Amino acid sequence: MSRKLSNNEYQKTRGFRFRQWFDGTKDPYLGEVEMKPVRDLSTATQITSEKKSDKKMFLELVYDMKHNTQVKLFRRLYNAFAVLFCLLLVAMLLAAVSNLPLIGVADKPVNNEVSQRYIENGLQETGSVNIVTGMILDYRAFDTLGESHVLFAATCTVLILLRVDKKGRKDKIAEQAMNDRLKEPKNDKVLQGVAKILVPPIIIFGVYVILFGHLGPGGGFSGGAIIGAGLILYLEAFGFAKTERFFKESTYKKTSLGALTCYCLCKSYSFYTGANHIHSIIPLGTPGMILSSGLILILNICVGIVVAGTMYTFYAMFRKGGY
Amino acid sequence: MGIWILLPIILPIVTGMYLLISSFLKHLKSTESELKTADGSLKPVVLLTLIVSVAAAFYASWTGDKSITLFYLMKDIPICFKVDAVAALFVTVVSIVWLLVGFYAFPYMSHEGEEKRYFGFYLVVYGVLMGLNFSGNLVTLYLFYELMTVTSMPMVLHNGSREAIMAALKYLFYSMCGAYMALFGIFVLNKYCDTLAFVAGGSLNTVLAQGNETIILIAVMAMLIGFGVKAGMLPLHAWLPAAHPVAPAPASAVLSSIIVKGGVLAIVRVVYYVVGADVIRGTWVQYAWLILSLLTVFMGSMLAYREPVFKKRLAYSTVSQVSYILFGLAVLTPAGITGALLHVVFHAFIKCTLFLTAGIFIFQCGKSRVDELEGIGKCMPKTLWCYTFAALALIGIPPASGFISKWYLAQGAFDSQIGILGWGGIVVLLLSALLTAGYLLPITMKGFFTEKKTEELEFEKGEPPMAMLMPLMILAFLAMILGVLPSGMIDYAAQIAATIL
Amino acid sequence: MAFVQNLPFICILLSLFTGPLSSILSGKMTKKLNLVMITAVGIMSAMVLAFTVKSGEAYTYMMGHFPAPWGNEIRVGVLEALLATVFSVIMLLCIVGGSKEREEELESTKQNLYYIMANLLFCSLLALIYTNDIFTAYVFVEINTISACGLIMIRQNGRTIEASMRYMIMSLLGSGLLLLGICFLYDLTGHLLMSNIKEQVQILAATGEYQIPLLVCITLMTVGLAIKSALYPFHTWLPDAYGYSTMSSSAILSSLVSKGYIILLIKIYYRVIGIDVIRASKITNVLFVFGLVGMVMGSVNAIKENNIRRMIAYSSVAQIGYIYMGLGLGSEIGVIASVFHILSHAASKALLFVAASGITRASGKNKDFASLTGAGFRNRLAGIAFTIGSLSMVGFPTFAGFISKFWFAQAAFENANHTKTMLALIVLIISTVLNALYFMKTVIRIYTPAPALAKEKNYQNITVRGQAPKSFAMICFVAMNFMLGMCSDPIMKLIQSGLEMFG
Amino acid sequence: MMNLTNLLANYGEAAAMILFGIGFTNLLLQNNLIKKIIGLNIMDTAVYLFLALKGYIAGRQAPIVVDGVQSVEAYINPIPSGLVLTGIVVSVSVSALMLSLTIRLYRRYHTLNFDEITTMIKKEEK
Repeated sequence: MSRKLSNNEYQKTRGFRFRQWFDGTKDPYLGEVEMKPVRDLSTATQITSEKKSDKKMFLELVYDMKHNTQVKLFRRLYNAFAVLFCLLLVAMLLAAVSNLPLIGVADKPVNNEVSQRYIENGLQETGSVNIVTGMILDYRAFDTLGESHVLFAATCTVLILLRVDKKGRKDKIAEQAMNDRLKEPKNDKVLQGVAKILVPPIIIFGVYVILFGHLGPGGGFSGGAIIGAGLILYLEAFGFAKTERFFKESTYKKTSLGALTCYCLCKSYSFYTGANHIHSIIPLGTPGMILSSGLILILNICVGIVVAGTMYTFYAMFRKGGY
Repeated sequence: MGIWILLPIILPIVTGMYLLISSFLKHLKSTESELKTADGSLKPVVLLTLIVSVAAAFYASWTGDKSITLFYLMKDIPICFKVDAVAALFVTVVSIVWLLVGFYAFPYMSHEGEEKRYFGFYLVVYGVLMGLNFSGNLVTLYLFYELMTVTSMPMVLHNGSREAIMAALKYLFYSMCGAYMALFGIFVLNKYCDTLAFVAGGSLNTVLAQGNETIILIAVMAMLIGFGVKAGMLPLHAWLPAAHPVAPAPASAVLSSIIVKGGVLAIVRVVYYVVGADVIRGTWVQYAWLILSLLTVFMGSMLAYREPVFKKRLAYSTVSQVSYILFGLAVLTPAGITGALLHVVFHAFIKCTLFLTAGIFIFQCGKSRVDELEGIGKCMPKTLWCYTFAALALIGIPPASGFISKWYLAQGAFDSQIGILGWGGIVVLLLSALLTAGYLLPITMKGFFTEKKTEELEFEKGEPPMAMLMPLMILAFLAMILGVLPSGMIDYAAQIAATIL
Repeated sequence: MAFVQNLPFICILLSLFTGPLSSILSGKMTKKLNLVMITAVGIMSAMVLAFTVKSGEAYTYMMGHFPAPWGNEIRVGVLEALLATVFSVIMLLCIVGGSKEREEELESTKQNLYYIMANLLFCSLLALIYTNDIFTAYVFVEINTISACGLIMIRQNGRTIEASMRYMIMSLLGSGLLLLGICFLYDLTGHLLMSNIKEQVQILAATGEYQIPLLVCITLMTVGLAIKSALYPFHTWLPDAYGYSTMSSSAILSSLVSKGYIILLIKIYYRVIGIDVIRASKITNVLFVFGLVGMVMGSVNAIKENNIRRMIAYSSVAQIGYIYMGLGLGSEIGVIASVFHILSHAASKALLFVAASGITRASGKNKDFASLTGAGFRNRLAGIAFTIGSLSMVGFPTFAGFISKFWFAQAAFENANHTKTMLALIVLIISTVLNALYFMKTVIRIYTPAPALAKEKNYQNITVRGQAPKSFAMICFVAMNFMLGMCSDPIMKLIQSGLEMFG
Repeated sequence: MMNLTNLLANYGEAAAMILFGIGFTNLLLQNNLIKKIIGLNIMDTAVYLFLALKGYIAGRQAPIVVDGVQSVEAYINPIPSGLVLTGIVVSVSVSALMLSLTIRLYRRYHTLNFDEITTMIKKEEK
């Protein structure tokens, strides 16, 4: 060890990372460098040869059924087993279905006192005209709470996987992102024109769907999806530079945090009061008005924000690993 | 009162742990020179601990029966210790041998190095053995049995050479296999016995056992084979000849004279104190056990006869001799048990002597093969005389001690109702005695009466230091004298046999 | 209604809420937040445990203003509280123990994402333990899956991403089956709340209606959860996932996540379908057989393994086999043994993972046995901890493993069917011997002194203080193992009473 | 065992089950990751179809209260619709996760074939 630093200290430094990136060493055990490093043109030939060797290896190990008998055997067995399993499964399911209560008839176990109460007293108890909304946001709100956190968790995993950290390693995707930026905006007149016309109504429609979630078909999820679609269309037309004026990662984080927090607080209030048989002070309002049905409106808005942000985030991440 | 039992168990373990930790700390600044240097404080500490705990052990075992319960491991399964006749016998033997070998080991280990670690484990194993011998129920016994395996293993792999590690692994794996077969048996007996505590004559619940005889017999057989691993019984004996030669001589001495007896003790406890002899009398289990032990006796002697490496030869002879004991236990008659218990004592002293002699040969002139020992008697006659006495005792030539025990074994085989196996057994015993003579005496012969002139022999050193010779002489003397006036021991053993049958 | 009864719900909401909150904080802050949260949850769960033990009966807690069949509810008994307490302790220790690895292996900008995942995972575990509504259970199973996947792949290299792909595929198969089974059950009974479903199922079983669909949906749910908890033939994702993800993730996954599914399965058996119907349906025999196969094959694979982390992973395949074997015995005591084994395995396996990482750190982060030689001297505490963990795994008396083996044996005896008894005992012994083989091999290896190797590769010695968090975690885990092994009686009593009030 | 008249009456559910089988098989047998994900989505869709059919009652309205009619006879069962909503969200998140995993694997190994990826990883080991 000729250097001053000890090995561990040296491994923490930037220089070490840089060197690893530079000579493209990657060790599956340590896994410091994940992406393939950028290669300059001189190494292109070597890359192609590598590719060739890979292809050859695949030919030997994956596809060459004639010589590689054990792969063949394994594949055969696996496929046979899988097909058998699936056929068995389908047969089992069909057998089950053939003994299930019939479709469309009213008298079967599903239509019991539960749905009856939802339908008959839903309006009075939740104040929501749309019974389904009332059910998922008031009767069975715990599920929906979990559900919105499923979305959040998924977004976080996507962030983990695809987000390129500017101050972190600057490697191939970062490069791609750069090029992506240079290309934008692809001044596509038609697209931009259409977007100019369509995006505002789309977003407004989304807002409408969210706000009227408790009065008619719709609700947070659908409305949020619509708004997300609008954002994505805008992004496609005008590029990231413009979008980033009003939507960054921090925006997403703050909005979704706010929404989820609000959601959690409202729900914990109603859970707590409900469980302890304290009368909730939230007025239900007159059914049919927009400002009615207690917390449902707020919850819808929260869900809408989360979903819209999530949709846009997914797209942006897939597109170039950043906002 | 019962607190006295704990002293010989706790004290050595604590001291040993202290030694281990200190050697461990030494290892961290691991420059070879530091590792080599021995420090003076070691010897007094070890000897003091040994003497104190041996004294305590004697006191605990010879001042009446007592018992102590530490805590409850599970509902109605305590960890408890108890003193009874068998425990007292084993404790005495173990303590004597351990003390003497401890004296012997100091000069020996000084050239093996790593004394601190060795003596640390030496003390720990002593404590564990005390726990094993004093243990009051089957689970306690199992616990200390496992501990014995784990703690005695480092003595085998003392010089961390490759074959040592391999041998230690073999030892560990065999013992663990055996222990788990025994564990299976414990599970079964826990179901069908009133209690797992040791009751003379067994505590099998006849009502529960009704109709489940097969599984109980299977369990007993599993335990016999499982504990038989330590005793080197046939199917799983192979660890013995592997482990003994690689261990340093003092270690292999205690291994083959004491540790193997741990298996014997466990079998005695299971058969006579938990299940009861009558359960297996006349069943296939007894016959299988007899046949296995006889086969082991014969095969061990044969292998020893053919073995050129001295320590390995002794290891094989341990295999065969311990199976004498198992045979004596298997015939399930008072005389047989008496003989077995006597042989436990005698074999401990004798085999210890033999191994220590082998150690001296290695220590003084680095000779480990039999054919290299020609004329050794010329330069170290005292050692060879001790060896010869021990050998005669092992062969069973009157008045040496081995004769007594074998006599009782034979008598036990006579008056048991095992038909042909009894006679066959006696024949095998005699045959194996001849073989024993065949593989032990030639060393004496060649050692004393050689055609070579003294100046032709290339043995650089003469007699070993007194610290090594003294224990050797004492042990050899014990081996002889116990044969000359054995009446006290015979009565004691017969008394035990009477109580447990 | 006593205030203590609110605590489970508060635990769930707290852990759920800290997830989003962590997204805007920095890595350090999130770590602190996470630790505080888990500690708080642990304390609260302990209080709940004390309360339930005192009151001696389970209680249900309305989530909202609407009573049982209409609104959601959670149900709290002794067993739930016990599991929540133990899980939070283990989670805390795992997170503490692996902090150094995380700082090194994770990108600094993604630290806080790790804790988001951990919080959501913890929340989903709590919800799975407490919930009394089967569809809620499904939703939180999904959260559990996604966040576990996140924990696996947050350390990013080819192996982990491939492993998490496998993991996702397997667990999606599983959750698809589970969801379908839930739908069938809903169709048959018209309820989503566990207790009501049980009433309906009892009626169906009495009248003999819908037998085939009932059987099918039992099968679907069992197979689904078995797939998700890596029962033997479905374990392919496991070694890579545990072997290459960052240490604390491996520890959490192996000791908690798969257990969460098993607990859900037990819950379904006792509270949704009713154990007698399950016994009648003979599904337990299938579990029994697969459990036995897993017990043996997992150990065999572990013996063949040359990477210590993967070896431990394979051994947890074997241990999951044990648990399913206990369930498969179908007797009350078998389930008790399984639950106890869930606890003991959680303790000892997490200990093993922490200790293994300590050992590998002392060997230049190499995980192959050759370079682990003598690591026990280079990192003393880790060596001792690993030894103790192995002994506990091997079933050495006075440690947790021995007790659970003992109870498995007892359960096997309770079983009426003699072939089952013998099979269980024999396979128990065989797999124990195999365990002993590979664990003892490792222990001997790490205690074979090799100063030369250490000098040549200049491996540093690691002192106890040099790895303070890890040492703390290891000591606590050792204490836990010892406690579980020494005074198992009260815990057994708790589990027993918990199962009584579980159904 | 197999009650055919019932099966024909429940044709929708039967179709759902067959779809489920198809999706399951895809997820199990396809080597191409994208196809695996498609299989996953087919599987989920089958479950939603099944659920939706559960709620359906012939000749009734969607469960949105129109001019104050609140009798059970008027509307279909709202619960399955809610469950479907939840399920859809879950499947959206899961497929997003799977897709991003796929992207990463593709960036690293330049292939979508799972076997090839595994062999590549094996090569990296050496």
